Amino acid sequence: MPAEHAVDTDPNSPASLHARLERVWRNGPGLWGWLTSVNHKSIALRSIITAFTFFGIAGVEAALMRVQLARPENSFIGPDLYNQLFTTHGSAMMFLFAVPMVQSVALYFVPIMIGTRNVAFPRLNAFGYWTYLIGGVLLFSGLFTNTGPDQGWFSYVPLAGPGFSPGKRVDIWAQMITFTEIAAIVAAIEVIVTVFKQRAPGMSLNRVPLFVWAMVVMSFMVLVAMPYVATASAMLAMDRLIATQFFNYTEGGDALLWQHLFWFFGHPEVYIIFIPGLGMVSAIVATFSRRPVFGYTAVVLSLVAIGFLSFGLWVHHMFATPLPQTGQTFFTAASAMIAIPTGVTIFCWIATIWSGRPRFDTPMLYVVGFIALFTIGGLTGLLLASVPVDLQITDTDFLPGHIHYVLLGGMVFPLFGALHYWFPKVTGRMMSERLGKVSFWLLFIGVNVTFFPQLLLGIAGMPRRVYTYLADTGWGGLNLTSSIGAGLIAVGIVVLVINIARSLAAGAAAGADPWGGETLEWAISSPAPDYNFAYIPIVHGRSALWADTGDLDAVAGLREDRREVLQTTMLDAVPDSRHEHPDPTIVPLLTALAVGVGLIWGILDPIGFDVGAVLTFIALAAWGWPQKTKPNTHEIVEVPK
Amino acid sequence: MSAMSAGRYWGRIAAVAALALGLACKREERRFNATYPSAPAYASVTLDTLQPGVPSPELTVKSPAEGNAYDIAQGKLLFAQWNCTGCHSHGGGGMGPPLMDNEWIYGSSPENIVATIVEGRPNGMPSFRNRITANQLWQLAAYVRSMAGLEAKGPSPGRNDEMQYKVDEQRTPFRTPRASSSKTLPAKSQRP
Amino acid sequence: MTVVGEIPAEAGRQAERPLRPVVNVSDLPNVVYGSRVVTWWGTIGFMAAETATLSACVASYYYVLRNYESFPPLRTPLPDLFIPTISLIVLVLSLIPCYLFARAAKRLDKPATLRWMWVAVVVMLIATALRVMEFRSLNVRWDANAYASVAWAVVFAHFTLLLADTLETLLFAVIMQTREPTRYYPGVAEDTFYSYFMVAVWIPCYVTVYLVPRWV
Amino acid sequence: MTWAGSIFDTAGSPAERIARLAWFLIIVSAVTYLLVLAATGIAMRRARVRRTQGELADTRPETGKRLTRNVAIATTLTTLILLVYVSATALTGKAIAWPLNAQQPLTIEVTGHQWWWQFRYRDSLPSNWLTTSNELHIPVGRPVRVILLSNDVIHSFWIPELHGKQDLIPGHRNTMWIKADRPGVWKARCAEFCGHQHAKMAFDVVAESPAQFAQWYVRQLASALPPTDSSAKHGYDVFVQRTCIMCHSINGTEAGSNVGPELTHIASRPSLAAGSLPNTRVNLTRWILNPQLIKPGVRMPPNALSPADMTALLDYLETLK
Repeated sequence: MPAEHAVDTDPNSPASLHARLERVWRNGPGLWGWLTSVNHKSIALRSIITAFTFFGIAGVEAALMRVQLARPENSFIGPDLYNQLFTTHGSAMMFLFAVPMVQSVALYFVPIMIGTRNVAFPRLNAFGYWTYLIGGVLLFSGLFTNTGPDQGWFSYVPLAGPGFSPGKRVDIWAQMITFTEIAAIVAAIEVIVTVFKQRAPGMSLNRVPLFVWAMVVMSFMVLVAMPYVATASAMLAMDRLIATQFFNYTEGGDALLWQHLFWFFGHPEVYIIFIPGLGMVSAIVATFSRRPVFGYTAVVLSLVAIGFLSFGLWVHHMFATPLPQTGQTFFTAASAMIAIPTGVTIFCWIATIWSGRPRFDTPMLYVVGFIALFTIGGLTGLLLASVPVDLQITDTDFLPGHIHYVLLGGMVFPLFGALHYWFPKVTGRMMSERLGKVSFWLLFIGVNVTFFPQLLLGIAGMPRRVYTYLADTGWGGLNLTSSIGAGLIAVGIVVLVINIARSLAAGAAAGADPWGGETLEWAISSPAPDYNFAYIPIVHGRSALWADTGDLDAVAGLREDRREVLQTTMLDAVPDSRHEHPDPTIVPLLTALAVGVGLIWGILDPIGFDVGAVLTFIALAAWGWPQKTKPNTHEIVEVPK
Repeated sequence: MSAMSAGRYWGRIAAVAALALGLACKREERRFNATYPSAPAYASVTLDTLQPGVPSPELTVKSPAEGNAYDIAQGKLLFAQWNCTGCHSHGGGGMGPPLMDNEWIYGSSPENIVATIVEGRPNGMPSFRNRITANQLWQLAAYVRSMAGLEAKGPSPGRNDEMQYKVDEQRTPFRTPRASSSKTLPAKSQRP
Repeated sequence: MTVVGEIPAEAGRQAERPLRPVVNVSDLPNVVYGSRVVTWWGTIGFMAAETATLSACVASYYYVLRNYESFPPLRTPLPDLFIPTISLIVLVLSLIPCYLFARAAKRLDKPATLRWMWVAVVVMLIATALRVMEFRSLNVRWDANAYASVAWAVVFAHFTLLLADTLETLLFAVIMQTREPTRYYPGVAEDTFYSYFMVAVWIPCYVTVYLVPRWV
Repeated sequence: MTWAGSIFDTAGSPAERIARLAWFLIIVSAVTYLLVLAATGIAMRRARVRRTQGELADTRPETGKRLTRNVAIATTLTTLILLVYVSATALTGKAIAWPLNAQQPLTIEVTGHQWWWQFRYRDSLPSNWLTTSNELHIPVGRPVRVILLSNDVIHSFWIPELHGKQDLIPGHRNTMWIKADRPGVWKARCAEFCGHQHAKMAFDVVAESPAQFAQWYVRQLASALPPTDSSAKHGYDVFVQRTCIMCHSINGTEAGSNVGPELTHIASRPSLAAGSLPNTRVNLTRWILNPQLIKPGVRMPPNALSPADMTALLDYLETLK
């Protein structure tokens, strides 16, 4: 934080302007300030730390499972705890780490990349984080009190239904889904509306950075896909608690109804996790190749194409069910088609590197790691999409191999690259290159040593989700290799955490723009002040900071005694109106707690759901109630013609 | 920056939540290899509070299946698979007496129900001595009590995947057995 | 093509880029209507999410319909038509006061806006009460069979939308009554925009739950 | 490359066609992967030259045109590969479909229970229907139509050597077909997570010549012979008077409950406990005394039997050839 200068007299000197804006935009002091914060960077950073914590816990679960599978007939963990571990590992990684993490990175960087001071709905952003936090704490409280879900992260129905899952384990899973879906939909609306209405003047749609495009496409997919799983998990919870008959085949329901509803969300979900990875790679490749990404329009159209196509291929998760054969071949073709736009994006990045001047620091290493790992994931995906081959290798260990190649390669590697790339902007300190390269190679080798044997195990016929296997099956050797690989990954993560801790304490000062990036976030100091931009910049080209190296044109006139944000038209970002943002308030936390009471008490007794609903409506009334009117507010009204 | 202090507050919230849910441990435990108490000897289980002179001491056996969701669900499965529904028809009664009501001819506490299953009763209840292992007996007794609403609602099972015949145990209204119809001494029978 | 000047070969500059204000926007309006205001876009977002939720319920309804030979299943009576139709009519009628107070809001005419808002609140409360009675006219408990469950799911899903819209209109009415309303006129106009959506999306649900069992 | 037990160690025509398609797709994928890696490698090495000579990024329009051409070629190549891939899939899909001209196929009805398998051989003559559990015999060379039902949760019937897997979904009647082209004994397994003991829910598949199959079938149809020597008689009494009768059935005796697997010819089966224990006397003792030690969570309870009763019961069970 730039030191507080003595208040100098000159009103429009940068230091006094900074002091005035800081007084208006900063969070309140102490715990109350922390609970009532509506600043997008505080909430996003908090959400990133929470998501990394859940990533760590789920990672420990994965390590425990690998130890249990290292030897045949191992008695390290019994079947009941093992089922809880693999279910919470899958659910936590998908719902509590992947989606919230990419959305938090979006909520941190999209506003400063498009040149605005805060997200469109600050209080809604805070509410989203608190709901996500309650959902995560609920799932892991369940696990630590032996009430963790044990039916698999996609919880197929008769097993997850009231008949075959006694107790409250699956209910905790279903309510966790409802919490995380609310948080995801809220964050998606935030990103879409912020990008549509609050871009810097001059940043028309064809000058929006590729990272922001990826986040907008992902948000639209979230808006359409997440309600399906929220409805499906609500139906499952109602089946278990108030005996509705959605999935009871003797009363007209159908087990396949759950599979359709879940996988209609399930497949877009993995693309929701993977498309932000493409966005992060685009940002890193451009900066480290010292040129804008080749084929901007091609990449944007590919992102949109992936977004649409991902909704048309969910049945490839259900090839082994009694669905008609011709329908299944249609989904093979759809699954193959989605490889074309993905291919286009990868070819464009290779072309960028080809004609650029690449410097292979750690972020760029993670991009190359992404290309290497994700392509294996994509191609094994093609194997799974072909119906006959899928009948042999689905539900075997081949599938965890494919999932981890795609998700670790497609999302976690770009995320770690983005961590090294944007860490200076968040904390003002550089991460060490040496430790970065060590952790990269540990992770890269670890991922291959862990998950390639799982692909081979799948072909060898080992089913997935087995807590042990017989000695005479011959799978012991490959499983041991995989467990050793898991150890390597763990060491890699530890080195990464050491790198983060060391850089926080004693990293080299980063300054505003350590990498010479092209987007607006490198124009402001790091860590960025609470108000982001003293004056909203004007953008003249697609590479905002590479257009010229002199001073940036900017827009003055926003009030300095109020939290005011400039809104621009959607297509060409022409300044259109000013909008005052709410002050820090506790109401989002209270609303999240009301929703929490409703959903958690609803598990124990259905009356709890009604009480929660009433509390939530009361909290929403308090949310809508106008804050106290400040002195000398003068409104300029423009009535539609 | 407040991120580190935030971590501490957030950690405290997680700790409180974990403690609050600690009590769910017992209810959700899957005891696969536990040794359940064997069925009480015939003479030791008193069937009614009405006794001449000084009432003999009360035998209380703590049934491990009480309030355990897994055991009650296993009891429900066995109740259907061993054709108890043939006479008791899911608790509504038929040839055998109804089990959902509050009439307990031979007592409603777990050891009484286990004694009824092991000894058999006149008018048709067969004796299952040596036929059913100890833990299955206590699981069956726990399920029979949940049908009558004597078990806590949390661990009681929901509906099952069959044609619907009655309100599932989880939503059966909670009640305590009527003192007159069974030997339940007020002290013991109050606790669910 | 993008104008890419001489890209600095080496990375790194410590100081932040100075910002030179060249345009002044202090005269821009801060109370604007329709798609120029941010909350309008937020409502569109929630409409998309709610449409997806309702489409999931309606899709499940037709999926379950396919499982039965005779629909509605044997011994399950058809839902009544009387109360649901009245509820639908009242719901559509509630759009009239909504339209009127939106027009008044656009003209910054406080008394007219307030008058029509309270009329809209009353009509919507009647519509909510009728909807609660509508659950009984489904003639089947939610846990009877899969048909009953999905019928209840569709009606309940839309009921949450109706309740949310009613309470929002009530809240705006109270705010307009007690506060200096200039900055809330756009919000009031946009509330009507949400009411149009809420009523429009009920029509297919009404057809699905009450008319489809008669036609199939 | 017949890697024992893998999907490439095929013994039936469907599995063989799938293995061939799998090999074809793996090779195509490997080639594509190497091309992509090569392109990345070349891009990295060539571009590094610019750094050493201090040049700047090359954003000249003619480079842009050349790169657009390269990306277009790569995308077309990808589309072509995918076309080849989808057509190969469709062809194989047609090849492994149900052979319409199959002459009087053997029909077997498979019912999945929580953690064991029940097979019902539906002979043309209903009186010859045979119900066994955890062991599947099929005649070599004759197509077998498999009807898949489930009694509780979703399981998945999968014999890697013969065909892909199909799910057993309660409320659905799924069908598939298998055909063994050579005799062999394989271990098949459940492939859809179905609860605590999904890991040890396997069954043995024995493909034998039609003559041997007919012999086996007749032997299995015969009900159990009453025990002759005294120890087996005492074993029979233990079976009928203790906890076994509540769940297991033996044709030809009073034991008729279908809760658990049927044990009429238990001694003739290669393995116990749904394919997870070799069928030896020691394993049978360990299994009966406390199954929870071997398969924790399984529905069979621990049975407290005195050593005398135990040996008698074992003698009796070994007479059930």
